[in-house]
Amino acid sequence: MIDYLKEVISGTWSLFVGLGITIRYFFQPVVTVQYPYQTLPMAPRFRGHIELVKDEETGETRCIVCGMCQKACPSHCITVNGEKREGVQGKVLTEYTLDFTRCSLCGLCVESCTPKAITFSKDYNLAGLSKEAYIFDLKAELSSLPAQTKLMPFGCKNRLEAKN
Amino acid sequence: MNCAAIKEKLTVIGVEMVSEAEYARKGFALDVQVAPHLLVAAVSVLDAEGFFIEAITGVDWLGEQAALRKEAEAKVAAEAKAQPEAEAAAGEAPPLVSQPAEQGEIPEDALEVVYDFNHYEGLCRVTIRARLPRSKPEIATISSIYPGANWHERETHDFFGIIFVGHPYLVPLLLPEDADFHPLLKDFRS
Amino acid sequence: MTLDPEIIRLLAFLVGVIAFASFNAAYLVWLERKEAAHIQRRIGPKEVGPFGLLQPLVDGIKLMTKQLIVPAGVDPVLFKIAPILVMVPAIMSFVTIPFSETLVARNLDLGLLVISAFASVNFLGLLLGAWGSRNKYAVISAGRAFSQNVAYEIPMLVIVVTLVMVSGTMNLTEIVGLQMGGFWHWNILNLAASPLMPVAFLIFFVCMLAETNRAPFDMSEAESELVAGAFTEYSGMGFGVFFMGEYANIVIGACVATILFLGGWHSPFPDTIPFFGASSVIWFLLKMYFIIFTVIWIRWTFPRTTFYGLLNLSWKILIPISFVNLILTSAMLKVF
Amino acid sequence: MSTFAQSQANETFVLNLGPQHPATHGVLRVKLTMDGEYIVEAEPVLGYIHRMHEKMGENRTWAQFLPNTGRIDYLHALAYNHGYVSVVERAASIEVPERAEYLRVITAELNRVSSHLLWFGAFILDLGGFSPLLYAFDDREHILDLLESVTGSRLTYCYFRFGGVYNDIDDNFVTGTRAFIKRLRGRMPMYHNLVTKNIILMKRLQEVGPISAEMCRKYGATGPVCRGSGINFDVRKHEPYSVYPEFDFEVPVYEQGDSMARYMVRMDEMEQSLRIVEQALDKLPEGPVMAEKVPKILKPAKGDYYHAVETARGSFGVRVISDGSNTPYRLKLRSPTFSNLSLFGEACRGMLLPDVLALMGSLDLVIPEIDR
Repeated sequence: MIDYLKEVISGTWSLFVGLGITIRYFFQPVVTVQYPYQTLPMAPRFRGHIELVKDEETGETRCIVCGMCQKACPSHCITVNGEKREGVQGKVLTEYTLDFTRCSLCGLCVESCTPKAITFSKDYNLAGLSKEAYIFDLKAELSSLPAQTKLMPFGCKNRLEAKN
Repeated sequence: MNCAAIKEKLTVIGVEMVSEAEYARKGFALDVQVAPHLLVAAVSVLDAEGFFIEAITGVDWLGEQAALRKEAEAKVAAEAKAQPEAEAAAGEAPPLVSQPAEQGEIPEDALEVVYDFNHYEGLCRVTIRARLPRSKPEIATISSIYPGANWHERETHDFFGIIFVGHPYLVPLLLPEDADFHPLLKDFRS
Repeated sequence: MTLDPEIIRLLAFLVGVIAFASFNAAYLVWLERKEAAHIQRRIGPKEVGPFGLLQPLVDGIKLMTKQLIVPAGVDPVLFKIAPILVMVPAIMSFVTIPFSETLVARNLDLGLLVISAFASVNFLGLLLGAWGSRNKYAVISAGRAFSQNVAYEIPMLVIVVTLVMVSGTMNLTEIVGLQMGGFWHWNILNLAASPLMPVAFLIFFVCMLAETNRAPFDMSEAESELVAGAFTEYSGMGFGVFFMGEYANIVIGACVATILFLGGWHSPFPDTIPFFGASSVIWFLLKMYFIIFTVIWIRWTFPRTTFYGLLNLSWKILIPISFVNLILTSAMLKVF
Repeated sequence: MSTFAQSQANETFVLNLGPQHPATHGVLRVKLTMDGEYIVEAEPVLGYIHRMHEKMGENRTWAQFLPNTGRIDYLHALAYNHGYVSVVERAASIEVPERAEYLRVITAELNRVSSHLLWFGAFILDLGGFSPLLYAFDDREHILDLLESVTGSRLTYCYFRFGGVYNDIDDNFVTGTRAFIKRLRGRMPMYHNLVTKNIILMKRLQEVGPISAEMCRKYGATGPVCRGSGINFDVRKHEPYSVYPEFDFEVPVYEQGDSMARYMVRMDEMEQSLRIVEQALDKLPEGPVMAEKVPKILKPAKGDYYHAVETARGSFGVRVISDGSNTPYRLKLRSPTFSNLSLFGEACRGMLLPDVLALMGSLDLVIPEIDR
């Protein structure tokens, strides 16, 4: 009988301890970020959808239309084609579309791009009314992009290299 | 609880081939090839030893026999070509002609069922393989010994069409109820 | 037919009571969402109006404009009566509650009996609604509500009987009158009557929680098990009335607890102190809202009890202690 | 008015728990035949989120299957990355540098803590407590930020590569992780006071959903489910892989085998994972994070390979049969929750509905991992 009473008393005591914890949190400041008014800065390595890099010297893309990213992509989201123009060494990029509805942000395309012509963008609030809104024409968006001088280091060998 | 003890117990009941796979390289300690009718005996040996069932799955070896046959013929052709010089060089060459597989019944491709067992205490993962003819893939169920195998067998039936004789409720588990296709077969065209 | 002032006063009070009940029902929702938010360290509604104060208004309009769906195969009569059966008893019991010396609709001699009678009617509405909507989840939750209500009616009434014995009357105004003076005159600290009085208040509070199906006893509308319990099939204002009924019942429970134990409209300080001592409606509302704050606070802290745990708690702990309290009080009254 | 049918001996009715139900956390449907509120028969019905990862594996190259591993069990994606990457490294016998293995262990253990925190919140939510979920998410948010700063994603990671990891960590990841470890250690007593010692929860979990050691063995249950029934089986200790042997950590094992035991196993495991991360950060060696010569088009040696890893839910094994080409011939994913759930039918016979939810929550189900 005694341990039954002890259990009842320790039980009610545990209830009051629980209440004490929640009331303490009631008076503590709020933790949440009020989204539309405040936004969180994205980490430098955040993987948004991929975008073409504007080379600071030429102001053009570095893409040599080799199609490595197209082959590496598991879900065939990237379509790249270019054309030969006389007087220009190598192919010129004419179309670079990304079907973001199927992209799984795995990074195999960025990793397989030898001239480092594509990188991850930082925007995350992508709202669209139709599926077609998610077929991005990266070549067209290239003009609006700021020239990216320092590329985000990825796949670097060790921490020292990441420093510079 | 070491693998050697298990190995004898399995060979005692006349299992076809028990090989000690090198764990670090392959990931499992014992690789047991079993004739379909001996499967239940082998599994009950493991059950007695306190093994638990990890997974049951299937492998579709379509086109394997054809590849083997082509390989055999290529080897035979290579020997026939190499034989005259060897004879000239070595004088008496051992009769190297390997008789081609007997023409009678061309061995049919196999549907292999792979059972994985592991033990809570000792580090000994046992893989039991049973090869079934593709035309009539049937094998006895072990859900009576391991109730956990019930779902694994239903899933393997879904993907490969292997019929587990004596299974209490062989209804598609992951595929829709009326699914009659088996997606993991190599000749499956969606 | 000449309208004598009594009827006008009564009509005015009825309108005031219904306004009070619906205002409370709406703004308790707001208080609950705000309090739950801050306990969980987030903001809660703040878009509509300052601090989200117009949120209940907007919710009300949303509920009213929603289509009242009466699913097929439903017993139409029961389905429509149920929400009303939950709401009306709650408002009826407001009639006898004395908010202050003069502010009472109808000062009945058996006020306490009226409230206890109506308290057991509201769960009948829940039962009819669940049975009428022919939904398996609703029927399970109705079964639970039924046995839970029976289990918690008994200790509550035993405590009420002990208090009636202590104060000798069932008229709520007189019960409060007895608790004049400072807070040591309140029944909760009235150790002369019975040393177990604070425990009696605790039991009464727990029974009030269980009566109104509030966590941790919300077995009947357990979100994670029975989806929405008795009112799964209701939409629009049907659900709205159920919701208001539940909150009105909480307010009733809080009012009765303040009247019986915390000395109604009397201030905790003796009357000698000029400003604070005067007893007025403010004190009554303060105490009531403090109890409602605690009810919400408990909901957002504890998990739900098991169903048999809930019944064991009542039959094995609450009822024995309340009987002991009853006998103790009668013995103390007899002796002193 | 039909006369009241003479009630047969067992008047049972069938109740569908799911596939769209608040307590199943995904699309699992359980067909319950109930007699009143007692369960007569419970049969989980699967396949509502079946995506056939194994067929996808057969028509993708070895590297292209990496993003799939993060989608099998999105709560502990890094362990699934680890399982797949290790089996391919074993097949192609690629040597992984020391620092890469340390990074893998650090990120996988942080991911385990975030998976346990989400399980803790969702489990108490099933039992009716609302606030602990928000507190657990508050802590979990710190881990997600840490892992986002390294891997780039927050939930479905694709961070491990054959022969190492995608990129290296920087100093504020190390300081951030140490700060997080100190913070979570400070919060654990609060969780225990608020939840574990609460009399209502104790009554809700003790002696509910007993699972015996023999039942675990017969159904092949692994992870916290079998450790809650007294079986000391943790792949990190049983089949040591990666650099786990270099850390000392205990494996919490409880004997009772009820929901409370499984709950306590996971709560103690969070503490053990923090210890591992702390030791790994102290002993983090310098050096490359990627093996030198990993062939772009990977063609592992022919044969059959298996590798098991310890995820938050149990032992996840990947069996790979390669025929020397650049796509796997057969890829079998052994998911732990598939076996843990298979004992559900037998475990919850004769129980009450709320107890069934306590049992289902204590099994820590992630439905996409069951259906694959």
